[in-house]
Amino acid sequence: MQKYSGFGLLKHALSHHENWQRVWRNPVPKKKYDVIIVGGGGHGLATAYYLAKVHGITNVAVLEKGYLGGGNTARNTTIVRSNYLWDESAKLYEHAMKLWEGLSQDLNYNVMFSQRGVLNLGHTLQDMRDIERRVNANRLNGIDGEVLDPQSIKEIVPMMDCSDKPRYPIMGASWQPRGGVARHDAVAWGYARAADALGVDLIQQCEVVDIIQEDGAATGVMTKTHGVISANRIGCVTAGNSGVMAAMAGFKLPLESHPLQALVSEPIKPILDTVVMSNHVHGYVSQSDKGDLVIGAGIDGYLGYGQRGGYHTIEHTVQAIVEMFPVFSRVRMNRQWGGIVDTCPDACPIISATPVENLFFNCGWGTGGFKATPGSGHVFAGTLAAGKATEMAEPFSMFRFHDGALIDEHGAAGVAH
Amino acid sequence: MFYIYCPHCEEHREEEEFHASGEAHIPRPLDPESCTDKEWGEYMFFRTNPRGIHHELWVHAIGCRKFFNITRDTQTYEIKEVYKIGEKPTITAASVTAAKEV
Amino acid sequence: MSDQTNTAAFNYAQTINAMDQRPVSDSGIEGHSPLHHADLAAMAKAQQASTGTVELTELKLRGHIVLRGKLESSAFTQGVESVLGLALPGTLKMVVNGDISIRWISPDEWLVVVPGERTFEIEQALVNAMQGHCAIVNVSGGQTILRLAGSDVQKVLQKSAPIDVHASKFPVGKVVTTVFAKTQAIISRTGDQEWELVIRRSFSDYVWLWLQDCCAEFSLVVRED
Amino acid sequence: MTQQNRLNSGGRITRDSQINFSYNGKSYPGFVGDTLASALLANGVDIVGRSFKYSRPRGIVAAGAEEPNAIMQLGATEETQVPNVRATQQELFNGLVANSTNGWPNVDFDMMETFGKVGGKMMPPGFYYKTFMYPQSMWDTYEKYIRKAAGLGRSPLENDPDRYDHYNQHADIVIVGAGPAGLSAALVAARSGARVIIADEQSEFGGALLHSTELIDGEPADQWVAKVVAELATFSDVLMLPKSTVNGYHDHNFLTIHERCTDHIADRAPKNTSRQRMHRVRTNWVVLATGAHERPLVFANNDVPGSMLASAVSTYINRYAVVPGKQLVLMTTNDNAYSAAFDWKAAGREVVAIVDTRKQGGGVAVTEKAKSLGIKVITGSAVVEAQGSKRVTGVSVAGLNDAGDKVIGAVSQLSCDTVASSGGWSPAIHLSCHTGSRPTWNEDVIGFLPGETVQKQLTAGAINGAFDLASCLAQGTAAGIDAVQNAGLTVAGDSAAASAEQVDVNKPMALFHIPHPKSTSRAPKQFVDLQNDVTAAGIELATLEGFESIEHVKRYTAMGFGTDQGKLGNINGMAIAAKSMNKSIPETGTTIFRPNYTPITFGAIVGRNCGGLFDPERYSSMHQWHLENGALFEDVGNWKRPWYFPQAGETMQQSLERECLAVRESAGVLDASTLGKIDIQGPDAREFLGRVYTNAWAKLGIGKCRYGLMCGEDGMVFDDGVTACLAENHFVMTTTTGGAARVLEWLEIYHQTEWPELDVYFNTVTDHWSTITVTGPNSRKILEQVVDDIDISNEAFKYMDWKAATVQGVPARIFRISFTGELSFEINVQANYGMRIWKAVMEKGAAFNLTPYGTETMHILRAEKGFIIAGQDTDGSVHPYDLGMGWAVSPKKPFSFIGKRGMNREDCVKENRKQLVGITTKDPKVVIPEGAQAVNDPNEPIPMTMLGHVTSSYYSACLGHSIAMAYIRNGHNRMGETIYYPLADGRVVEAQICSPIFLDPKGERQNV
Repeated sequence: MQKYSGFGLLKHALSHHENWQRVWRNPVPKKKYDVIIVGGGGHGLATAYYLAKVHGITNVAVLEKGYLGGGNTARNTTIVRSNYLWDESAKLYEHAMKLWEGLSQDLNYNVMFSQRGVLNLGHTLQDMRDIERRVNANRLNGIDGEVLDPQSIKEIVPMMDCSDKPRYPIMGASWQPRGGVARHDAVAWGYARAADALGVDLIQQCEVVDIIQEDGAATGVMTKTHGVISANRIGCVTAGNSGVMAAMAGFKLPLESHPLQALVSEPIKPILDTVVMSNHVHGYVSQSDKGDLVIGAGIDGYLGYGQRGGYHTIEHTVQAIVEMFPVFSRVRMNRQWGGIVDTCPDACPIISATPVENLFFNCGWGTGGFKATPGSGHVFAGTLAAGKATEMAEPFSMFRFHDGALIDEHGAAGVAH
Repeated sequence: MFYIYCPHCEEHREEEEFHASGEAHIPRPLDPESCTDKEWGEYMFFRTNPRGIHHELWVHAIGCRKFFNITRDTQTYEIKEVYKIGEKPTITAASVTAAKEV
Repeated sequence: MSDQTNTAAFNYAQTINAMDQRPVSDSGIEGHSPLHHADLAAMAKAQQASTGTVELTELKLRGHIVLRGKLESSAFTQGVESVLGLALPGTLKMVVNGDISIRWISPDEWLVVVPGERTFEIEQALVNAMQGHCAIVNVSGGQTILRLAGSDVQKVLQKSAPIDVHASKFPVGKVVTTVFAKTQAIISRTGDQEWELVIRRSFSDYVWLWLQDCCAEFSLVVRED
Repeated sequence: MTQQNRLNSGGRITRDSQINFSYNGKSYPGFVGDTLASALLANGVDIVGRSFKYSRPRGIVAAGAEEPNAIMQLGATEETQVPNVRATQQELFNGLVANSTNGWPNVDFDMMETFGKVGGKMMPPGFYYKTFMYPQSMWDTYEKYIRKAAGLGRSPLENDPDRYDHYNQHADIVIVGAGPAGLSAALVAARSGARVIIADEQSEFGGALLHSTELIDGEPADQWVAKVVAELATFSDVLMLPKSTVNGYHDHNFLTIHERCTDHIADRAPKNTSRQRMHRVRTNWVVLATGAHERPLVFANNDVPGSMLASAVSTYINRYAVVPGKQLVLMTTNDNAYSAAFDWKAAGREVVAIVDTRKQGGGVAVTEKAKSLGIKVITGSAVVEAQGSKRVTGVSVAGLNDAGDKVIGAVSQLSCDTVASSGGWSPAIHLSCHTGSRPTWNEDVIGFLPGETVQKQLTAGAINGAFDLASCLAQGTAAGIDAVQNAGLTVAGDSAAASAEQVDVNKPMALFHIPHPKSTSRAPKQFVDLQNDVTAAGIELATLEGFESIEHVKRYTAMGFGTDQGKLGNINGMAIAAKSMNKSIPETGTTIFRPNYTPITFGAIVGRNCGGLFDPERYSSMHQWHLENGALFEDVGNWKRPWYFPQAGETMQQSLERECLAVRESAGVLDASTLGKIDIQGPDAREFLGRVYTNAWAKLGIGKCRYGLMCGEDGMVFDDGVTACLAENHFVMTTTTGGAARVLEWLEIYHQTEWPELDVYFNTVTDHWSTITVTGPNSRKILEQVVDDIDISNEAFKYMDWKAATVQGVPARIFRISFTGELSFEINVQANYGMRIWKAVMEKGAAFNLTPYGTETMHILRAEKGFIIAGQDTDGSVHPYDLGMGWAVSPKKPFSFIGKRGMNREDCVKENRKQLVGITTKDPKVVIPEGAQAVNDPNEPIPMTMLGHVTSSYYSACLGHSIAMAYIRNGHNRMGETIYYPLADGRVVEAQICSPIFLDPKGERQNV
């Protein structure tokens, strides 16, 4: 792998940038792999990378029906934080956070992980109780966090209306300084490039249309473009299509796929230095390095694979943003888009074995998948390598929806369902 | 934003008047006590979640407060059919596939 | 438990508790309508000489009675008709007879509005006229009616509700329950330029604020009931 | 100051009203009818901005929504600042203040340009992914500078003084675009009696006809427009919306139209008017007549000011009477663009040459005309490079090979100050993409056309690739007829299309990227996306590095991500990417547009739903009294509930202690009107209650009340409340304040979908009743003063009974239920009388120190009794047994009630669940913060093993010590044990597990 650095950039500048290497190969798929990962989004690519790097399993293919990182990876609002309530999820997301913290260097690709802090606002007494509960749990789990009063919030976000004038005045917030944002495309590309360098085959435009099974065990996949590709183990990491993949394998999942929308303003000069989230008035916002205000909307209530949702959802979100930041009223919204989020009833993911042997699923991240990318990949790689859930993955079995051991993270998930 | 025909009000209304209530035709088991944990879990949580034709339950929440069923394409968002509780859909994934093959 | 096919006939009045909820008529006790605090009467007095393109009247302290029953039950439909002198209106229809009106709400629900002082008399007559399963509920305290009249009312409604209010789609005599700003209203058209909104008590202050704001570009005049 | 580029006649400006505006602090004249862009050009302003990455000077390129460079900061005052206004779309008004957004110290002399020149080489696409990584700790610093350089305009720092509003609209037919096609369609639809909305983003209707020199029905195009507009105005069901952009096309034919009502008058809207308005439109049919955008050609230094679109040149000359230069070189791939040169010539300025990339040149008509005007036409050639830095000074022209991808022959120089280019037209298909339809490439059109759609949508004119006037008129009329018929109406009136001259043209050439004698990587920069400084070399580099999907290319280079959303550059960029991978354009991918078509103000999306109208405030009928008596309020759902009633000089804690002690020692009064109340009637009402509550209802007698827990199918508690039996088939249920709507919908869904055979009706009566809770040892004495007619002694009126009574002349239902553990009466009167009775109770209660209290005191009082609050002491993960409320579950009921099966799942019956208990602190004064987490061993290293959290915690003035309710793992079996709460501030609170019933465990006080 050609190493990236400022010096390298200078060298290439002198040769008019004519000699850059490809970021990844365009290989012809083999007939058989040790592991096939279906889905070339951030989570799938991270899984492939850690399989190769941590577990030395390099005979791996990532099959992507479109282009790498083109699903929810390309459509989210890039927020990273780990301040989850329950031990199981806090552990998982904090695991991801620690990986984020050295990811650019690990991948030799600047994923622009920017720890500008995340504020979760409280507007009611119950919000504040929930915030206290979560922050206390975070601290005892070793996750940074504090509860801030409106004055301290105002110091961090001077342009926000922290007075008692709004319909739902801000009563306080949780603050995770280590939280922040990262550049979503770079995460997918960085993992892809690093995985490719370790020998992983990245196959784009290769749609899986069936899971091939023998005696209740998966043995490979049927693809639209390359026929049958066999594997010892198969991991499905197909956010937005998990239900469709499960149907191919012959079972149902405890999740539904909903539209989740986001929008950006036109680029403006820096005015918001941190990530602000409000569950109650329902909107969240940060400002990208390009100057756009990146705004996340609520989830639409119906099933939807169309990558678009209702306009009234956008209206509610923009109302919330202007309620928090009345000065943004004259700023303009540039574009909106939608992703498909696979939501579990308890707002926690599934990293799990399935009723089909050798077939594993990593799905159900709902609105919170991006922040978990490194952790999700790391844990799922461990699961695929071992052929059974690792300790960290164990609580996230799909079978918790049978025995009732749910991990209810609606409060911390950030987007009301 | 959908424009939904309410079979009780007998006209189209804006989506803002309605709530989606998930997949339709998932009856509560008649004898819950005889269900295993697995069966009960599947009743509560496991869904077909199709890309394509989906039968779903909606309520005209700000309107006549009646629940009813919609058959909708989850990819194009077209509403194929609206029918009352207790009625059966005439358009299904199977019927659409069959029609395409003809 | 009964089943669908067998709605047993029974004396409805004996199975429910209806009570006169108003003070006796000579008590001198006056109720407060939901917009009492806004003192619309004083505004009306001050604006007596003005004309507006939106004229608002709170039709206050009326008797509001919810009827629930099945159209298939003739005991129910005939009972209502015998008491009110009005047949139950069909889908999205409102009927009026003097100071009594019936609004269709849903296939098994209607709202009857009567003069406030006759509320219990009519409620009781309805209760007594019923046989079998139905429900008659006095909700007079929970809602009020705003009458909006004038050339700009249709625009006010367009600013507030997503329903089509064009005369071709919303003729006189139609009634809908729909979104109104961020609350809901039962909206009926009672004349070419006259509409009535039935709104919930706890949201009435919000609706009042909303209407005033909506009318900033028009001329809003308050009229006495 | 003279307007040096203004023609003496012509244009659609009002010459007798000169107005003044300021740009970068300098005052300029202009006319009503100008855009900011046309006025700047009239005044000879060349540089309107600096490019984002390289800080190169940039000038006005276009005349409409596709303009990438002239992005201004507008506003005379801080509160009226508007960032990123496109000068080509901003109508000029007197006193307009505009500033360019980039450039330091100013756009004409920019220090950053030097850096751009030197550092530019170091900034290929994605350079930031490849550097700024080492050392790790420096990223924050690097990023600070990256952020500083980004952004265009700035947000205002003061609140917007203007109002915005919404109009809900319904139509048979919405027509988007009021050019020849749109107007033709509208005419047919209007004459047929359809309800029509026609919207256009420009200041007036006419589209391209506003600057056209063509004839329609034998008369000048603008006269035809005026006639059509006048006729449309006569139809009451036709809504004409100029200055209105259809910015979003959503499912089921829902469109949003953004109308700029006063932006052309001033930067602040006149009083009581809305600055902007969003029309939320539902329509049966849509006709898209959105036209097309001209593509510039990509050549070296094509960004130097003076480089423009050919059609923009015509627009400025014909519509605004502005010639944006002196000597023009026009480069074109098609006949259409020749008119720019003709217009230039007609304006009396010099046309240096028309450079036609086609070997055969233009058709007979344009060739003859050029000849007659004495304009030199150079065929089979291209402008391969422009010279100049702050303004074009000349161009290099060279011959092209047949494919148009190589320079052949010698390079010659032409002197000029303006170079216009046209690479053909891209249909404006944006709206058709919004609903998920994928556009399709058409070789003849050399552009994408709207793809298949499930919307009821028709298209007409240039959006279909019909670039000549006659076809636009014909297609518009045809679409109008189709739309009328599709909408179920009958075509009426004259429905013949207007006519225009058909001109034979030579086939345009599919050319996007003009080759240079040097390779793309070594040639001067050839810009594809001007706003984001994306070059042809950058795109080639992206593909070289393996970014092969067009989405990858766009994301890697940032092409199309600017505020113009790639209206000018995307197709060129796709073509360059395709070519460098030896693929066709359709193989490379399509480009999918999302809303908005052009950016829209957040305020307009918000409308009136801001400030006090952001969300309704719900009030009880006693709200005015609470206000007058100094209550502070708590938001519970939409309700404003009194939180507590502070008296002068009190701290919150002092108020609470006063309120609590008053209740325990004498009497308090609470406004409980906000609790949800549902009237339930029917022969199966009782059965239904038994199915939705966890306990038994079969035997509840008339006149009795009972408390119930409601669970989901998972067995987890989600609401609770008291239900009273009013008569054999008649009950009234109470719910939590926040849960009322949810519970009603819950009852309905089970009734309507699962158990329709049960005869029962549910009606909300929450707003109908006012509920006044009088509680405390003296409450009976107060009730005796206000109850007119019944015996309320303990013998006659028992705990958990209700009775009808007359209170101060008003009929009431009184419930003897208690949430404080004290003797309590809840008086329910029709809400019209709530205030009256509340005041009467207050008056009669004065002798007993009757004290109004709010939700906070209510919470303390109930916690002293260990009563839960659903939503505070439950979180969706606890079942009744976890709460220690197994007494409220009747597992033996014949029907398997909702929640029964769920609470018996494996995980729900296991040992060691978290259970709700009481907590007392070792130091009685210390109140554990709510949300604190318990541990067994305060010295355990992090991560610590948490036992559960505190849900409710107060100082109990009555008990003289703090109390708390909390979850503790296996807590029911750990009574008396010590646990610890390590707090965020470093304190560790030692505490003991106990029963949550702190006061009067036998419940004697409520039974007196």
